[in-house]
Amino acid sequence: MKSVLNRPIVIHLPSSPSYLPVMRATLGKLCELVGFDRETAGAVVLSMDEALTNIIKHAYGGAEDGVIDIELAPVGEPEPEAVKISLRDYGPAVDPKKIKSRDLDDVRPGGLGVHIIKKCMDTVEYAPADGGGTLLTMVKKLNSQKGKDKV
Amino acid sequence: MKSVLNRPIVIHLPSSPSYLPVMRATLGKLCELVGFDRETAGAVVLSMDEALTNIIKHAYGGAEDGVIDIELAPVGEPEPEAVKISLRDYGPAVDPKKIKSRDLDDVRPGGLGVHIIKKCMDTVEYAPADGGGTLLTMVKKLNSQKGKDKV
Amino acid sequence: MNQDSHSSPVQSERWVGRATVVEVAGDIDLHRSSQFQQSLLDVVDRNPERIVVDLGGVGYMDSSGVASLVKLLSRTRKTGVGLRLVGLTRRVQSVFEITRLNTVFEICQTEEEALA
Amino acid sequence: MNQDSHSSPVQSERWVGRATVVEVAGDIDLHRSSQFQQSLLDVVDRNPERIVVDLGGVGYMDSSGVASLVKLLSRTRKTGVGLRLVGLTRRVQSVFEITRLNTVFEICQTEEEALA
Ligand SMILES: Nc1ncnc2c1ncn2[C@@H]1O[C@H](COP(=O)(O)OP(=O)(O)O)[C@@H](O)[C@H]1O
Ligand SMILES: Nc1ncnc2c1ncn2[C@@H]1O[C@H](COP(=O)(O)OP(=O)(O)O)[C@@H](O)[C@H]1O
Repeated sequence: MKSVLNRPIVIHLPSSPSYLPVMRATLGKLCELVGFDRETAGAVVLSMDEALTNIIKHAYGGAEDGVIDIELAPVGEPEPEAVKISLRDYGPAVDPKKIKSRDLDDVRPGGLGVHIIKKCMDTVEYAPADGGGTLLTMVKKLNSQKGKDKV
Repeated sequence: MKSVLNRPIVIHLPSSPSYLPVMRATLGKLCELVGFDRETAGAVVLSMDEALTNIIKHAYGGAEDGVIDIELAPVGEPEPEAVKISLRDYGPAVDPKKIKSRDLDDVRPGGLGVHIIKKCMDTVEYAPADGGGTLLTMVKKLNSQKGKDKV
Repeated sequence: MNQDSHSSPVQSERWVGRATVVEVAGDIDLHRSSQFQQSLLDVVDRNPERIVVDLGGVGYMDSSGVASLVKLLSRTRKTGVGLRLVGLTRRVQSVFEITRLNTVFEICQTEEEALA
Repeated sequence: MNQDSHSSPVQSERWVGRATVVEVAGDIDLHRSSQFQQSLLDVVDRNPERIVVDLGGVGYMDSSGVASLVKLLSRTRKTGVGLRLVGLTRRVQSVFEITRLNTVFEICQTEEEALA
């Protein structure tokens, strides 16, 4: 059956750290199908993991009974050229400007997640979500893989 | 962070064969976390794959623009004792009695999916879904793994 | 691009005398089974005396992959060609057991045995 | 039950003279990092001269796992204990590179080198 990878998978995930390995497996396989090499797929998976971790810690304060809405979307026609990851929480509104990475030279535990996300993904955008909470949208393009020219 | 695996993951999946490897990866990892051994996890993953294949072929007639609602639920407190998989399609209503496996002795291509599902899972139930389509619910218990006593 | 999803399930075909060894790789599911079946039937058209399907590279196969092999089996029976399967991974072996097709196909442990 | 999710990230601890080699296994993420950190700090309490953390069994680590190691680093600096990391898989190595902590930690290629 000839079929294409051009529609999003939508997931409602419990805000519990227990489910992180499951989401990593899901996105890792999708990245493989989209055509990312192992290393880039790993960086995309790490970025989603960091973003989910931040939602669990900061948006839900560790409460495990929240829900995270996830959209994993291969983007491009007829063949996918990128993957777009959207994460939406229902936590207290937060000023997107407050979500930023710290100075890396100050070696201390924590404060690395946002840095990792911005370093690994091509575009990263935090915005207040309709009806409360925060919507994070991040995109990784196939042609931004190492060893290929940046567009 | 101490956390438990006792809430469902809800997924809306495009009815396209392209996404089958992604769902296998998702459920495979969840089964591992729930505590299934490799062989049993493989049988549970195969069952979901067969059921999704049937939905794509029979409920949607190969159309890839349908949606399959999937719920993957670890079941049991405080530790999961089973995994429950619910698959809901929006295809034409079908009489659950018509969904059955054929005689295996008649060797011909096809007609093996329902047999595999019933053989691998502990309970399998097809029912008309509220608002149209079919709801398939299947459960696999940890203690029905080979090498452990049946309850 | 990775072999599981994009390339043909049949990776190579190698003649050993009048037998041909067909090497299959990647997951075989609904997404790839029709291409799998077509490649297998193409092999029959090349008139080998025997076909050895090496499934060593197949980590996952569902009933649509099995159906392609059953289709090949009935074609080979019709045309008098021998058919043997070899290199079944544990997961693939178990699909054959669940569907009781392990008694219908000639399944060998090694290529030598399959070619003997 | 599998090691990735249920058992302690620290699999074993082995003394080599006055140094101790700590073997870590499984994915280290938010689910397991606090247990990971606690186990690491417990090692410091046993007063080794040097701690060698063998990450060979860690296929995946995110910033919460890295944070546990940074916490260990500041504790060992305070108490004058040596700390070396060894056996970093490619994925773990790349997390250290992205966070530039590869220049902060002493990362060795082999256990011999880490114990030298
Ligand atoms: N989803 C979120 N909701 C609210 N605040 C967030 C979110 N993600 C990140 N932040 C803020 O951005 C800061 C930096 O995040 P990060 O770099 O991951 O470090 P850490 O989580 O270790 O503090 C956090 O301390 C937090 O204040
Ligand atoms: N989701 C479904 N919706 C409608 N009919 C179905 C569904 N799943 C299975 N069936 C029916 O049950 C029959 C047996 O399915 P199966 O054993 O998987 O064999 P196959 O799909 O190869 O025919 C199918 O031929 C079909 O008529």
